[in-house]
Amino acid sequence: MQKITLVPKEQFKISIEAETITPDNFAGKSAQDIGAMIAYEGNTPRPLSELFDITVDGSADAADVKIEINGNVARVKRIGEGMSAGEIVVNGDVDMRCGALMRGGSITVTGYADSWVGREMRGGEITVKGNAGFYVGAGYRGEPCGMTGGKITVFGNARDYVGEHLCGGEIIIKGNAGILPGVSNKGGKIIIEGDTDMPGSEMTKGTIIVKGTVTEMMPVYQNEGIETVDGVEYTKYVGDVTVDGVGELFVK
Amino acid sequence: MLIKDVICPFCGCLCDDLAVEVENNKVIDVKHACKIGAAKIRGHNRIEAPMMRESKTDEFREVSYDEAINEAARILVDSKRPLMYGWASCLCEMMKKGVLLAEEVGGILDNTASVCHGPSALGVQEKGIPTGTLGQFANRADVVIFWGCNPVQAHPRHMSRYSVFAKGFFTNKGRKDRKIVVVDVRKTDTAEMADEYVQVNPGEDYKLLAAFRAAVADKADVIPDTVAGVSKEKIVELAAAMKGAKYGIVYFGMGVTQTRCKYKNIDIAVSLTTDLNAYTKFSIIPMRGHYNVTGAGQVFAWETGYVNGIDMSRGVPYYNPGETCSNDMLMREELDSAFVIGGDAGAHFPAQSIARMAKIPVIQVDPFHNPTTEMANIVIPVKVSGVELAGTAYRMDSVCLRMRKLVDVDFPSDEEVLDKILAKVKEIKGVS
Amino acid sequence: MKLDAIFISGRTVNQGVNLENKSSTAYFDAAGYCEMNSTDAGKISTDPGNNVKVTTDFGNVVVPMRICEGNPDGLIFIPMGPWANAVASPDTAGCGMPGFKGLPATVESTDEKAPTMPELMARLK
Amino acid sequence: MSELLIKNAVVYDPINKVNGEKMDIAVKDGKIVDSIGNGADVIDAAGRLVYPGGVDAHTHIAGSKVNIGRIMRPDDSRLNNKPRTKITRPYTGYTVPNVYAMGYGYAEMGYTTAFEAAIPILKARHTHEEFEEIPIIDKGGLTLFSSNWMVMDAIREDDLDRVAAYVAWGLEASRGWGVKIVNPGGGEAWGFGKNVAGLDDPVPNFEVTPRQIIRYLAEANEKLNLPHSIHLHCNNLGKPGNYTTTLETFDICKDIKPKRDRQAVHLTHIQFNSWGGNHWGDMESKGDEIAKYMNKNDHLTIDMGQLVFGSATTMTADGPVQYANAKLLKARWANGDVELEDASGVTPLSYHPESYIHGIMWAIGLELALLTEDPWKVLMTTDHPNGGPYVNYPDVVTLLMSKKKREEAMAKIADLTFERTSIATIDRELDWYDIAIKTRSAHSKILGMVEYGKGHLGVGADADIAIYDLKPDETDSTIEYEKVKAALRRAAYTIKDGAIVVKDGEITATPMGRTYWVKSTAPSDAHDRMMADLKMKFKNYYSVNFANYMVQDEYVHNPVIEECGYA
Repeated sequence: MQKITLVPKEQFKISIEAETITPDNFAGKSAQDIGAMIAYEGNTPRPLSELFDITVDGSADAADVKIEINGNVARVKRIGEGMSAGEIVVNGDVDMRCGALMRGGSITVTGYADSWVGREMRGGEITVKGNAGFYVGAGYRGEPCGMTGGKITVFGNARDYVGEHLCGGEIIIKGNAGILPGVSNKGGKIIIEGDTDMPGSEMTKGTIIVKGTVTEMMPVYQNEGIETVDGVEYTKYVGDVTVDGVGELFVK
Repeated sequence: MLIKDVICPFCGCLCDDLAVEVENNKVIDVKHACKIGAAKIRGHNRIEAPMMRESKTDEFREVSYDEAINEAARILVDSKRPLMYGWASCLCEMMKKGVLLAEEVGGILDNTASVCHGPSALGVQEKGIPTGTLGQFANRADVVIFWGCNPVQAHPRHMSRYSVFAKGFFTNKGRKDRKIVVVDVRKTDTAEMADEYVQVNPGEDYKLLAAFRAAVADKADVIPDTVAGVSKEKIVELAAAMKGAKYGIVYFGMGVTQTRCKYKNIDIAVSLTTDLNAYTKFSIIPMRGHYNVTGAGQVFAWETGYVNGIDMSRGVPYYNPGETCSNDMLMREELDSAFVIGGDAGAHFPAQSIARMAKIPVIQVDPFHNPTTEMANIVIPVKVSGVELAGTAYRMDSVCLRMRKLVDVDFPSDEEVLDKILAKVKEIKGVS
Repeated sequence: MKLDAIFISGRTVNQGVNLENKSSTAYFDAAGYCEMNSTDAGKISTDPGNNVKVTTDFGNVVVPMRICEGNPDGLIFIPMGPWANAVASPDTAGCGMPGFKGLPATVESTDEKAPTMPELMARLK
Repeated sequence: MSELLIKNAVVYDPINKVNGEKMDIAVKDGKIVDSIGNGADVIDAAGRLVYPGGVDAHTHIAGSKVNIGRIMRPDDSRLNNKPRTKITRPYTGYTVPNVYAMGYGYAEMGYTTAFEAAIPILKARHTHEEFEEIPIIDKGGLTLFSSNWMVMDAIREDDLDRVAAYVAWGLEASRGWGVKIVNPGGGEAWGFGKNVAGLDDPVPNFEVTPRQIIRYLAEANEKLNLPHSIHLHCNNLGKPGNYTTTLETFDICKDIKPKRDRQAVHLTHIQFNSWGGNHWGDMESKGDEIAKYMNKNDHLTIDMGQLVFGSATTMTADGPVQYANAKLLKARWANGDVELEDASGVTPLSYHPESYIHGIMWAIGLELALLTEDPWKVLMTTDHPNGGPYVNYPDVVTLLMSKKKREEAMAKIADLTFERTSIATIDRELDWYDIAIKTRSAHSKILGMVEYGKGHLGVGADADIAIYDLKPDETDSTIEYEKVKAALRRAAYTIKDGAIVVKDGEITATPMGRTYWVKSTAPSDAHDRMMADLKMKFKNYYSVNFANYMVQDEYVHNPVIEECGYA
């Protein structure tokens, strides 16, 4: 087991791009080694030691690394990018692209996760205890697939385009979601426990379950009547018919 | 002296048939232009000399070009997150310089598409864009749809030159050969002259476009009785008219790019257009505003791979609207300086964004006093491109033309100003 | 009496004509007004030329009212420019584009003066 | 003045019949010379492979199609990124690189010249705008005439001289080097969503046939005495069974008498036109049939259009084929109709070895190159970025040089491929001399660039030289293909006009190259007839004025102009 604690030394205003903060990178490294790694404040490279107080306890492989971030990193982007194992716990908010391209391990954010949390996620698990921004588990511009595996749970609300271009994996939004969740879903599962609008546009495959209210439905779904999922009755829709979709949309 | 075949430097139509009478190096008459183009070419009161001030509430003081340029360079070099915005009312030649400067200072390069047709680019990135040149539509289109755009007000000669009244090879009766459909949230002047006006509820274009797709695919049975305020009957009827076109064209504007669903409206409009090509020929094209905002997208794309919202801070370009466009960054108060050129952020960003601009040094390069000037610390006046300077611009359909110079003035060109700032930046950074 | 409305902004010819003439009163005349249909104007008891105050979650602005019968009930239009921006949303909705159209707004008749462009900008400093 | 001596080079210079000779090369003021003084800079090649700078006669490097590819593909632009350095601008993109990566990428592989294969005249200014920003390499472009109303109207009136007059004018208007024909007639038909089905299917509303378009343009090409032949992308590209159209097309130009020492017609990316079968299900290779024809006839040349597995961005003036692709693959689709002139389309796609269709395509390109005996007749291309990006050329070279490499590749490709192609039975392995032909010398010869000093190292040639970190004497290219590929991907030196621009695979200098174009003339009476028609078309049908149409001198940097015309 190796535990690394990062405490920001200042209140960042310009976003810090810190894709270096992953268990894979930190595994087996000393505080000094980690401190020498570079993050970018805008156009200016800065060693992590300038930005964070770093303490390291023990030494281990990535799978047994736990990174705990205490303090405000609402302006630190790309935490956990591409990580394959281990654990990151952020006690507070995080900036965009947290856990992007993640392949394994887990990230827990106790506060708000800004947009693109779990962008193009391949595996592992992300838990956001607060709200999330736009594009939870979505893709990069122009890519046919966003998230392809893993699981994201947001306990609060998420904004628009949850799981855009989802090709696999599972997203659970315990609160409300903005417009167009699961747009262009190609085979993943999204559960929204609160309200949302226009779910499942251009869905070809996959499942979307909305337990709250859908005020605006896309006018391109075939109503297949009532169906029970996990003991709860939903109206089942199949579509999107404009893309010959066989996606299943369950709305309470 | 009458200068013929002048290209109008106002909107994305780039009408190239203007005739401008110039006497003693002054424009005295502008023929064939619309009211807006004529006003632009005739000119307005302009900023006479470079100006600077410490605080934005101070009065400006006149300074030399060297002083303004040196100070601008210093601000850019000292910035960790400089925004370089505008690049639309100017020529491609200077955009190339702008890219170089943004690289050199590690800035964010954004053009006015950010608050105009940036979402159209995102839509294109989802689905592509079946389109063509304006002459193709003039020669062939018999079904013309204006969706969320109002050319009568925004592109006054568009209808006569390209889209409605223009007579073409296969449309030799002009207006009579075409069915004109306008989709908008209000009955605009363009809607007044259409054969069909479809009033869509604000923010519900996306659903209406989806319903059209279903109707075109003969899957109207799933469509509810009304969608977005439009009856199913109307949707089915218009879908049939679209499929029955010999050549259909969709012109769209900020009525779809700025409304709810934003780029997804373009995404689905492109899909509808693509679907229609299974039955006939259909194209779609954005109605671009600034005369060379299309050029900004073209130049940025070939230089960097991306159209706008390009973050150069890491030495390789990174693009992600929502993260890297002007208002994304202003909203987060992330920027530490702004360089505004060939666009007026002050007049076209939400007040809350501009309030954030008030807190950082702002450098403006522009011929005219405008709301950005009110927020600026350094103001550097330049030539009016396309009137006082020749160079390249791209029409809304990406046809590239060479703008003419009509009169000579003593102001430097924006390219010269950029060159000098670049040289000074390199000097301060100690690079050759 | 307040009117609940949807606010949009957009281009006009005169706003275009004065695009490089923004310190002028002509620009104020071209871009500093709010259009609604006469039914809506009646609801807040205002006449063309009188000032109205438009308020959204993002700010407020006072401009003269004009009638445009092409607007459906509950739709108000302010030409793109600083007056429209005063009530526009800076939220870029994840794609870079702020909110210039489709914002819920309230409109009320007012005796307050409409700000000039420099006055509007001065509010932001 | 600059002088450079490359010592101990193992030189392959097929135009001068130099085949692996160990020799020195002297360079003075950017040209190859007989000998130079003692003060010259010296590069000791130490027995390493030395080629003339690479020449690419068919690639898509600049212009509206390429740029819409960039605009619609941020997913591609984020690949192959390299930050700026003191010398280089940032690199972005794999299939649609930015202008800088485009030039650097070619130079890194020892290429010094590339020709853009499709310029619509109306959009030519854009192409030159990009040319101006592509560093290092020399450029030229081929101008589209295949669905042009001016051409078709003159053909319908059987006015060959008027066709020629328009070609001459169009080449000048676009600052182009040669005549490009893409799916003749199909672009116009596509104006209303249709296509032409074959060589004798009349173009709607114009009543001329693809066969006539090819024939008249080929004759006009020779009347004008152009350096390059017509450059033809056949009808029915990308359709199973299209090889019959291709063979028929070959015959059209059989009796055309070239005015210069070159082919009568160059048929491009023939892989995409060598398909048998009736539909996707029974698609098979007819690469062998095409090669058989090539072996019997001398009036034509082709290029491979080799497929490379992985990501590609297809882009062509063949509008209908792109729509078909996009529909089939449910992929993004950009179409670009050009008024009165042509069409175009761009669709990103991916080639997968598990797909037998892609497997067959992969095999056909290789069959064409390996079954055609004369190496001068078949150029190595990938029709960048249609078959795959040009940065994969070294990989394609190793496939041509090594059966073992092919077998390694075949192991990953769908089995059905080998029932439908002959690739598994081909033993031929090309040598360094063949590869020099296929990657530079034949390109130059086919383009008509030999007299401009391209594709060879004879005295007077441009000192465009590639030195690769590979000793031909000590390298078995049939086995050591990884080594070959690595060496070709990053030249030890690329020398452009006598200056070192690449050292150890890294860019060291970024001079701007030249742009080659042809100024040709037709008889004045034909020119007058043509101009009357042209002015009428501008007045009535073009959306730009005549005066604003032609590419101005400001857009052509370091121009080299070939002047030619009716004899």
